[in-house]
Amino acid sequence: MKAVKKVEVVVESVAVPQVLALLDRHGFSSYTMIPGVYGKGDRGESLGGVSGEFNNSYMVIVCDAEQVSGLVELIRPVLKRFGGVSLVSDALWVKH
Amino acid sequence: MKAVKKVEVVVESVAVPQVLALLDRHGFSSYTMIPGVYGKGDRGESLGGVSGEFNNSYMVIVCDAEQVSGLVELIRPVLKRFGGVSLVSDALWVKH
Amino acid sequence: MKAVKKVEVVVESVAVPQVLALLDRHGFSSYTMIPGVYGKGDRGESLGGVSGEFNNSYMVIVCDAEQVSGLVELIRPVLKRFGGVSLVSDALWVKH
Amino acid sequence: MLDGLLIPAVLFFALGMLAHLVRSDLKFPELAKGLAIYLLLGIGLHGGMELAKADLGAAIEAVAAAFALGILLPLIAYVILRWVGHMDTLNSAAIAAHYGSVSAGTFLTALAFLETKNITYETYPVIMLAIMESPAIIIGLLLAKLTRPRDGAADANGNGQTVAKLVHEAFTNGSVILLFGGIAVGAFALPDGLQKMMPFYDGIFMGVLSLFLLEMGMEAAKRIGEFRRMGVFLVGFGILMPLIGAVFGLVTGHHLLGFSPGGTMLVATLAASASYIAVPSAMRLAIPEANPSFYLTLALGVTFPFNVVVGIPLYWEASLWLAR
Amino acid sequence: MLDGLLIPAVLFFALGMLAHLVRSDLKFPELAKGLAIYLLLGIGLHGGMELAKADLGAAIEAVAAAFALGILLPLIAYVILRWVGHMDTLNSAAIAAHYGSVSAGTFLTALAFLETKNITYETYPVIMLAIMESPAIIIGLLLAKLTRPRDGAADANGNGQTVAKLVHEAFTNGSVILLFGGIAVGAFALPDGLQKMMPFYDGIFMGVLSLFLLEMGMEAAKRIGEFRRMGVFLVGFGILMPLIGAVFGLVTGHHLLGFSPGGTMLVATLAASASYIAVPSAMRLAIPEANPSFYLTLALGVTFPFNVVVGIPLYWEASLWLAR
Amino acid sequence: MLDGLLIPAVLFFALGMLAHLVRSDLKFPELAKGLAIYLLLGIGLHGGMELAKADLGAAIEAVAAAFALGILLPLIAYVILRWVGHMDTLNSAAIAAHYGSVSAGTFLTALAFLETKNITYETYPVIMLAIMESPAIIIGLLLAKLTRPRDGAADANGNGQTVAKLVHEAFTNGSVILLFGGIAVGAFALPDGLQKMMPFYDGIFMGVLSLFLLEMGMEAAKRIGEFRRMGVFLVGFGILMPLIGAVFGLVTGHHLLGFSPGGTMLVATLAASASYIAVPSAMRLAIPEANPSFYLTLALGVTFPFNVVVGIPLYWEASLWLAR
Ligand SMILES: Nc1ncnc2c1ncn2[C@@H]1O[C@H](COP(=O)(O)O)[C@@H](O)[C@H]1O
Ligand SMILES: Nc1ncnc2c1ncn2[C@@H]1O[C@H](COP(=O)(O)O)[C@@H](O)[C@H]1O
Ligand SMILES: Nc1ncnc2c1ncn2[C@@H]1O[C@H](COP(=O)(O)O)[C@@H](O)[C@H]1O
Ligand code: NA
Ligand code: NA
Ligand code: NA
Repeated sequence: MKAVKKVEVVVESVAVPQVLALLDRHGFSSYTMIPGVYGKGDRGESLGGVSGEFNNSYMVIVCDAEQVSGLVELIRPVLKRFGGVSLVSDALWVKH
Repeated sequence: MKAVKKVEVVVESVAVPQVLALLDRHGFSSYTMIPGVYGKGDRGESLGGVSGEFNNSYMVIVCDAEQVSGLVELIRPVLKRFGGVSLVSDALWVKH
Repeated sequence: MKAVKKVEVVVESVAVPQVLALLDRHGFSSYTMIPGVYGKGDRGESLGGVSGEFNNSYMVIVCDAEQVSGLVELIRPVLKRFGGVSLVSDALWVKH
Repeated sequence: MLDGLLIPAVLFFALGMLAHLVRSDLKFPELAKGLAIYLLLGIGLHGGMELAKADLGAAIEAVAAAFALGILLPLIAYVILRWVGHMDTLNSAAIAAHYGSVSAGTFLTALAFLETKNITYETYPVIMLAIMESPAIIIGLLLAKLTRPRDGAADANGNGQTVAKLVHEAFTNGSVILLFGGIAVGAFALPDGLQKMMPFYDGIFMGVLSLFLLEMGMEAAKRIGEFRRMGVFLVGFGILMPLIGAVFGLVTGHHLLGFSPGGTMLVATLAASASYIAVPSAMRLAIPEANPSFYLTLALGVTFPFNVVVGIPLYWEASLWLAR
Repeated sequence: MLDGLLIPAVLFFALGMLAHLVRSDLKFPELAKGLAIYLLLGIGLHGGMELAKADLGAAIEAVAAAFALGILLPLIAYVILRWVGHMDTLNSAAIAAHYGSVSAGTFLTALAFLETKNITYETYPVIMLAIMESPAIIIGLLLAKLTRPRDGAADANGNGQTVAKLVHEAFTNGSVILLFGGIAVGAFALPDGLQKMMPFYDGIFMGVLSLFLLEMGMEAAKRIGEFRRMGVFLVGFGILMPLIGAVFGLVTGHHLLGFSPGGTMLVATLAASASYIAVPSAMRLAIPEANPSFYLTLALGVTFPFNVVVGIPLYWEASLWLAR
Repeated sequence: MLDGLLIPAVLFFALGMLAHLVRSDLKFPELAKGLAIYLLLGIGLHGGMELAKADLGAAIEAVAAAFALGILLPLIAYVILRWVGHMDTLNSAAIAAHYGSVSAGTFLTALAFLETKNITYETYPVIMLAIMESPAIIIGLLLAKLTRPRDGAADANGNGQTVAKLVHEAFTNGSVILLFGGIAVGAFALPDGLQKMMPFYDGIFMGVLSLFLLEMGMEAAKRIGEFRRMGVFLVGFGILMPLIGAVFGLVTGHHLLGFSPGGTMLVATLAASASYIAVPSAMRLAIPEANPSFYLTLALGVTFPFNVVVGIPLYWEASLWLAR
């Protein structure tokens, strides 16, 4: 098992394509994404909306320790624009 | 980045409004919630039910280290009543 | 609160019944599972498929520190066959 | 009698059970939720349109009868569970609530039975269906309240549900809103507008029901594995209790309300059926100590299939016999 | 006038609001998405089939009028928000875009109104509906672009949406594709094939609409709690702006396009309605600084219910009055 | 010939492809699942009702022919992939299984083609559709089993799927259950009950199909980006293999089964089509080493659009030519 960083991002679903394109451009092409997530934060509750456009998505990106600060700098302006939350934590990657 | 605590709670969806109201009353008004989660634990498997009422939800609440014990004390009786799981772990919060 | 290990597994949904059966046979009968998860990794993007068969599921298994290596050895061959990601991290379990 | 099994609705239910029993990967829970919403609205609308033409006095009688059944049946169920089955008070209360309430799926299967055989029926049972969703929840709640050891911790933490909250929920759960809402729209909306909507709510109704019953068959079969854990008494209760309910329903329909055999059979089916949508959620919140696999397995795995396959044709024969 | 409230479509909307207000657990967002797709395609198809028989010159006039309304109305809304309400530029631009665009749900409710009363209408408004989805998005975007302080950070990081991207999105969002796609298929497909599909897209249309409006009622009611935070000016704007739009629509429909009262009322409804599906997503991406609870609450919580309950019957009376 | 493109079903498919190609945000996977379930049941029911009136001998012949095609076609596909394309054994086996099985969506498009042109056809192809879902899965599995290097690790860990398990799955996957279930209900249920359900399963069938094909168009277009990675041989295979299948189907339908041109064209379509629902999941589990983007892209991105747009009208012309 290898030490890695797990970066979690909760952001509005409407911004996800933009975030993914941004990550991809900077070499972070692997991710996991849970759609249809609800939440409440500084800017109020995600109400869902008639066609679900105002809910959140929960993204997980696993990367090496040295990549994490670059990744965080990519995500920060997105959070500034759209709100949301991002966490960084430690984990061990099961090699296969 | 700021050190925070991440509290995860898996609980039956039927109990979620109650949990959210409880948290809100005690000043924890931010959360993220993933609905439609399945699972198995001491009290058997979540079967879904005809109108999905017997599935679980996965809640994440990020808070400061000093708030965590208060939060845990709120959640404990809910887990006692309805079953479920709660985990506390460390993370870094990406400021924006 | 008790120190535990949190094992996260992202794997194709089509393989989930097999993984659950495998875990169950080896005494890991508790789990939480989030269906309908999307992602991208070494083997490309999960496209969903007409009847959703090619999406991923996100599994979380909480266990004791001494169980974790056994669990990881069970999961490793599944990841080898189907691809996917597995992480191990530390957490505190809220007793109830 | 075997004829009753060749009703398409029943065959779809059987197909669903089969699909689960051969461990097919077939499943469509999301779709089933949508179908249930449609069916409840449709039955309400249909009932409301008929009621607009109906007799107020007779309607009030039906409402009163529904209330009486909704209060009486859970009490009977509770007595049987406690004193015959020696079950603990909280599980008894939770299960009893299910049997006092009703199952729209069972009611609709009975309707499909009558439609297939071109038998006429009164429309008052639709209001009774709407009425009977709620009272049993409150009875179950009161039974639990009265017998539960004072739970200091829960109250202190504010986790305890107040009675007011649960009474509120009993009358505002989705099924009740859809049924009463449908009845109100059907009764008050402009007839020309309703006519334009009827190809949706009427024309394709029986077909949508068949798809819903397919899913119900799968859900019912899922619970069969739990039978062993429940024991003989509980499984027996799941078959006996609908028969007891049916007797009360037959008497109510035929003697008290003076319905035709079709209408009488519908009342018997209401009384015999057990809720598996609204009541389980309510009981899970109100009586979390009770074991949900008991009441879900009973309502969905025992009583629902029993009513669909054996009960409905039986209640029909009994209604005919009464009418002779 | 009260008659207008007894349209089943309106009653279903009211039922949805009620369900939310009594805090029922009823909800079906997934289903509602499917219903919206069906409705947009169905209205498009229906329009396309009629257009195949229609007059090209008249169609082109309608298209031009739709473009003009789609450009003019958001400008008027912007001026009111900025100079009467003293709202900041970005929120003004975002809200204005919603009022220049249209709401298919409102349009369909107007259609249900006409159908219930057996009133005939022109089919050109269906094309206008499809056309008017897009221009206001672009106007809103330009207003924001022109007034926004240069945002260096966003541009540097490549997060800023380019105008080209948003224009593209304005013309390829789901509603536009479904409406224009439906129109094209309806206009060009072999009539025999279309006929085979019509029991689905025509027969059950009004019924499906009723179910959609039930959900819309719940969504609208969800936003009522936000009224306090929005203040009197904005809530007033949500009622005044549709009235202004309706006046422009009435003039366009009656005087410029020479429509019958039915068609005129449909144009008025288009002009009076505010988008709550396509435009909110587009504005959230293009103007993230604007507060979504403002525009969602206005479009969904104020203007939509106002149009459904008060506006449509009013626009109908006005159309009749014009035609005298 | 161009006429064949103006079938509404085909236009909806094209609209779906267009929606993806202009990168619209339109999507409705959840809805599509429900539509597929409805369509499979509906086609089964319809077939079952016709079969109840049909000739047993002819039905048995059709079943035998379906089995033969289901076994023969994947073997042919495997030979081409291995010896013409020099593809590895496991990918060859997985792809071959898809071409031996069938696509209900393609079959229904062919049905829509015949319905639009008011051409009559035999109903036996519906049973053939149900039969042909399964055998190819087993052939694919056996091909993989025979050619796979012994995988000690997998077996030791109990991860290896046993043949018995996969044969079971081949016969119990959702599509098979729905098709056979529909046929059984259609054949055995009381006609009066079936009649009440038909507005749902028959009346709105073609319309629901059009919505399903819209989604299929989007799914097909998603895969076009993969063409580059697959190479010319595989894309060519996705066009050639349906033509080979169609020849076998035409011979079977016309010469062996003596069908009318309508029925012959349906058999050709079955043989020409490739599964994209049941077989991909089965192959993913049974042959995880094979690349899913190969078989999904081929079945969904190449062969399905080819059959819908070019194949079906072509097979129809060929059937007509044979019947001269
Ligand atoms: N403290 C928190 N804990 C968990 N999730 C949060 C927290 N704060 C914000 N979120 C999530 O981030 C989303 C946007 O937050 P905000 O930008 O603060 O409105 C919310 O809808 C939540 O899903
Ligand atoms: N060890 C575990 N690991 C992951 N999830 C668990 C675990 N135990 C319980 N859960 C989750 O908590 C829910 C309720 O658990 P229980 O109260 O133990 O029946 C289950 O359905 C699971 O989703
Ligand atoms: N670095 C990563 N971070 C997050 N999720 C990942 C990562 N790599 C792979 N995944 C997930 O695992 C799935 C299968 O990965 P792979 O086997 O690498 O194609 C992907 O679809 C993702 O959901
Ligand atoms: Na009952
Ligand atoms: Na407007
Ligand atoms: Na084939």
